[in-house]
Amino acid sequence: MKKIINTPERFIPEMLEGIYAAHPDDLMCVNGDLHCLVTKHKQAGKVGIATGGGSGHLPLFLGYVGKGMLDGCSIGDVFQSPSAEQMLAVTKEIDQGAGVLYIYGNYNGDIFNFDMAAEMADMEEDIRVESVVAGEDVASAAPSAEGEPNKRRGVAGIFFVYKCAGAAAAEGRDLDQVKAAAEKACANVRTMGVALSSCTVPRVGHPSFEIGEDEMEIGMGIHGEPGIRRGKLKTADEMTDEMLEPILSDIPYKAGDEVAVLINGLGATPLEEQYVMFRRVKQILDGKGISIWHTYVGEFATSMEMAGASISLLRLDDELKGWLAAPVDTPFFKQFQL
Amino acid sequence: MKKIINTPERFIPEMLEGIYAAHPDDLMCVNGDLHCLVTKHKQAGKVGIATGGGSGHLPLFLGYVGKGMLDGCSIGDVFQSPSAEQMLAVTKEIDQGAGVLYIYGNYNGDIFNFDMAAEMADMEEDIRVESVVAGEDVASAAPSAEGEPNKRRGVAGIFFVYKCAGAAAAEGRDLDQVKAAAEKACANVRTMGVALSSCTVPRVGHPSFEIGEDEMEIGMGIHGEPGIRRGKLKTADEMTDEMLEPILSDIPYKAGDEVAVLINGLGATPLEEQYVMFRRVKQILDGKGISIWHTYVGEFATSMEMAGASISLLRLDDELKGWLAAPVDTPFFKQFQL
Amino acid sequence: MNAAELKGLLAAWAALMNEKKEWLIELDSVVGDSDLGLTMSDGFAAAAEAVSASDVTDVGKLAYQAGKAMATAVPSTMGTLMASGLMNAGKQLKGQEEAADADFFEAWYDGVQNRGKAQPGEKTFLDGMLPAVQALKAGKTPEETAEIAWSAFEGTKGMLAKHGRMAIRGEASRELLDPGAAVAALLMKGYAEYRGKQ
Amino acid sequence: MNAAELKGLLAAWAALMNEKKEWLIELDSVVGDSDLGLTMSDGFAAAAEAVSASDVTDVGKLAYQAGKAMATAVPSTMGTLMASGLMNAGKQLKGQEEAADADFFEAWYDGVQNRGKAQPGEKTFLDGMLPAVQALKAGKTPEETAEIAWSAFEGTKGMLAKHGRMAIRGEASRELLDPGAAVAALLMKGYAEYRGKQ
Ligand SMILES: Nc1ncnc2c1ncn2[C@@H]1O[C@H](COP(=O)(O)OP(=O)(O)O)[C@@H](O)[C@H]1O
Ligand SMILES: Nc1ncnc2c1ncn2[C@@H]1O[C@H](COP(=O)(O)OP(=O)(O)O)[C@@H](O)[C@H]1O
Ligand SMILES: [Mg+2]
Ligand SMILES: [Mg+2]
Ligand SMILES: [Mg+2]
Ligand SMILES: [Mg+2]
Repeated sequence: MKKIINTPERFIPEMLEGIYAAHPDDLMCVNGDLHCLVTKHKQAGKVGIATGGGSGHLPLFLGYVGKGMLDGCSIGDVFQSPSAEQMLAVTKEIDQGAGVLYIYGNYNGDIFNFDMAAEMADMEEDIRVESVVAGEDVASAAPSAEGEPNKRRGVAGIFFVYKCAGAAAAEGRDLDQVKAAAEKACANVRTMGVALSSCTVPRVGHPSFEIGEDEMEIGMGIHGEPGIRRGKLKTADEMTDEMLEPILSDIPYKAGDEVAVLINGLGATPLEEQYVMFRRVKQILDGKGISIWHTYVGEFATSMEMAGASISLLRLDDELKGWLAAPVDTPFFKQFQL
Repeated sequence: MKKIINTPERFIPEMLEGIYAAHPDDLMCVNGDLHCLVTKHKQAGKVGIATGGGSGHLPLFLGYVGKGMLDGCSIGDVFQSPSAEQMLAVTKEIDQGAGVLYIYGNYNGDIFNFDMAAEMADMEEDIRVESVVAGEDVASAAPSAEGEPNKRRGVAGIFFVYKCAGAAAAEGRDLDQVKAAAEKACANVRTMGVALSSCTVPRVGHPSFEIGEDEMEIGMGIHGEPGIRRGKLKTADEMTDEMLEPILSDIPYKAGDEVAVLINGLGATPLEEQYVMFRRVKQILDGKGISIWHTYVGEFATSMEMAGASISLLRLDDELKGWLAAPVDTPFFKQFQL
Repeated sequence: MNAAELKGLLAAWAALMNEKKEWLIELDSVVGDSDLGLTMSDGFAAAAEAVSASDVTDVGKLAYQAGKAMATAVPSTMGTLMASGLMNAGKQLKGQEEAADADFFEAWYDGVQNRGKAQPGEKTFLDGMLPAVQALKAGKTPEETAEIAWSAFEGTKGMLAKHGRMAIRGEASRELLDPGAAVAALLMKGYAEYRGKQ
Repeated sequence: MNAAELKGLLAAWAALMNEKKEWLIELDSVVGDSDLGLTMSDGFAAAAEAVSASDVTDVGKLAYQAGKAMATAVPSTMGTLMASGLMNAGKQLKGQEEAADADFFEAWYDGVQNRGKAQPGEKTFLDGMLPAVQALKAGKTPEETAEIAWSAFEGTKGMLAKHGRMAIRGEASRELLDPGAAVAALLMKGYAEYRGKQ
């Protein structure tokens, strides 16, 4: 295990110390607990937005806390949920009287803890909390039937959910409207990934899974959850074709539609390769008459040092475009008004 | 070799196609040559700033072309200089009558080609060109004696040189002043890196160097140039101590000095680990009474999928702070006014 | 069950989870992330510790405190579910100084079911716990109940997993034992041993 | 040397560099990036090709054109240096239809020296080229000059590298032959063979 760490046990606390030390004007922790991170830029009367989840995915989750996006984040150990109490501490700190929206990924541990935190916020603190659970990895399950719970994992596409809800909240919308913005983004985003190598959880000390020198796994999750197909490493174009097809067939697309594209590096895959992949995405979308309104390329949701990438598409309308266009300023992600 | 590419030969052209397709409002190429990249946001009368160098270091070099930083970049094959003719094409395109400053790293091939391009610009196009060569890797050579050429490699610290010169040019300063800004940044920046794994040049197909599963190399360059010491992998704190010491002893520092810190990931090293490293930098600087005015953490100059990181320190005064604080908006790097 | 007995029980569970740590790790490692042994021994230790010095006599309040301590200590799937069970028992029994064992475990079950939204037969903790709760309700002894829970745990082999990491395996999950149901079996084993020693 | 001869020479060099490609790669691979065989064969091919159909009779103009083509084709260290040599020869000989061979190579040398700012003795191309230029100036035959250049190339073993990738090796560079000086030796070999065949 080749990592720049001191000990596996100190990895996350020391990372967090580094983050607070690097961004003292923007971030602070709650009650001295490094795992409860909030923005220093409060906006009076605004709906608070909190997220949370395991570590090992930077800039996800805490990286989106800042102006125009989220207000707070609770932080677990590597790939482990933070506790409900930590979520509650963040909730109390960011509530401005307008209620708090939780946005997080569709994982058992996170759901149970956020639900418990929401109950505590309601019962113990009289803070109204609503929740939106992002799950857009088309490789992880079939689309859920009407009324059935969504079984899909949340991966990089949650960035779009944060972005839209964050913009709606910054505009001064109320909790129901901000929740609706997040749900609208969820309804229109789909993701698929490919992994070329494993990551290693520091406390475990060996790779999370084995994968051959000439293999790739299409559809793998960001903790190494099995995907759709393991096979020989293909060309960038073939991989991209295989990833984009299920995304495009999961919600109805027609010529003339507009999308935002997010190419996300999982950790060890260089930006150069991500742009090679985007080139193919553009070719395919051009061929279908789908136009790209904005493109994001880079690391948005990683798996530490895993090699691989994911593609997310957000189908747009004018309202979503307006939210995407709004400026953001966090220590990890910045965007000027588009 | 596990890469998301089609063929090694098409790697750079396809990457460039992807980049132009992803950022059509910001970037364009000159005369149909993808290797000659310029900003679409011209500022009349401004001194033009051009850079260039081999590919494989994204966001270096082309990623800093945009508002508040550079105007153009010529792009070579992986780790190879672009040609003087390509540099000249960029120079002609970005010149606004106020002359052009070249800023690039201290490598043989780049120097010879930029010098040739500068001669051509002068002789053939009557464009005044000045050059600043960044070389701040303290591991690569001893400091040069008065009047002797600088033998040090240019690595991630060139980011600060671009930033300061870019801000000075955006303020409307003339060519001599912009050059002076770049030189001032060069005089005050120092870098040291550590490599944990090699990268693979696609056309070569095997790792550029061998390094044991439990080894690291302190001081290694961004093309795998040998460093100061190869040894057993140490803890993050020990590594950081070993990297920061030569940086701090290379130019005089005293208590009360202010610096900007840049922690740069070489490609495969997660942000989490970079923050663990920053934590130690902060401890050491605190101990010496040196205060950190601003911190950058992330990938600024990579070696494709190399694992490792570098630390750069820029010693500040009010003028440098003013330039650092200015806003930047490029497709790869954004900063609001600090 | 009074407050003193609940404290004793929690201490007994903490000891048992610690003793069975490696076995739970082993069970969880087949499909999970191998943390169950650690989370259960840490979680019950935290719960027992949190109330050990308490002089609260309200069984409900005590159960709630223990549950909250567990939630804070081990926010994993099973950690949060067990905490939810304890906290719900707390809510249901609040105001009582003496509660029926069957009511306590039923409230625990409900708390887990409510938090996790799983149904019996979906290869979870619930499948080890439900037959035990039903046995207690029907007047079976702690000893008999523990045996029923253990058989129920063994009966998870054959079921199709619908929740958590094991669900990713699909049909292949049938041949595996469910680690969460093993925790239910241990809970009942600890309970029977504690009552037996009294 | 007239324009036709320069074209012939460039074609001869292109053929020779292509023939010695693997040898140059091998030499460069010891410390460098193994590209020298490719850049020299591609570079001289581009230079020869660029002027092959030209009807310019000005030797200077022709050399300059050839140099520019090489610079565009192979912007590596040696590619740019060889291009600089040809372009400087072009500048110095401009206006002449017939130039002395010694002047041509001296201007080449100066162009490289001016671009690379190295000094003789620093284990570069210059160390293979300088003795050859001096030999021609002193009236030696092409044949003799080629032998002198070859010995000079072999003499780079023992020198301490101060430029390029090899310099990183420090003292360890002494035991190696300089690949750039090998190109100088090949230039003179190709020149002697060309003159010999005339
Ligand atoms: N929705 C649910 N309801 C009840 N039990 C569940 C549910 N989901 C998972 N479990 C139980 O949790 C166990 C795994 O717990 P744990 O190891 O803590 O999970 P993880 O490490 O994945 O967070 C499973 O064996 C199963 O019995
Ligand atoms: N400043 C210089 N002047 C003359 N020749 C040089 C200089 N620097 C390097 N060289 C020559 O260049 C050769 C290496 O060329 P090349 O393989 O093209 O370098 P790279 O691949 O590193 O760009 C060296 O063997 C040396 O002879
Ligand atoms: Mg587990
Ligand atoms: Mg777990
Ligand atoms: Mg070479
Ligand atoms: Mg080279």
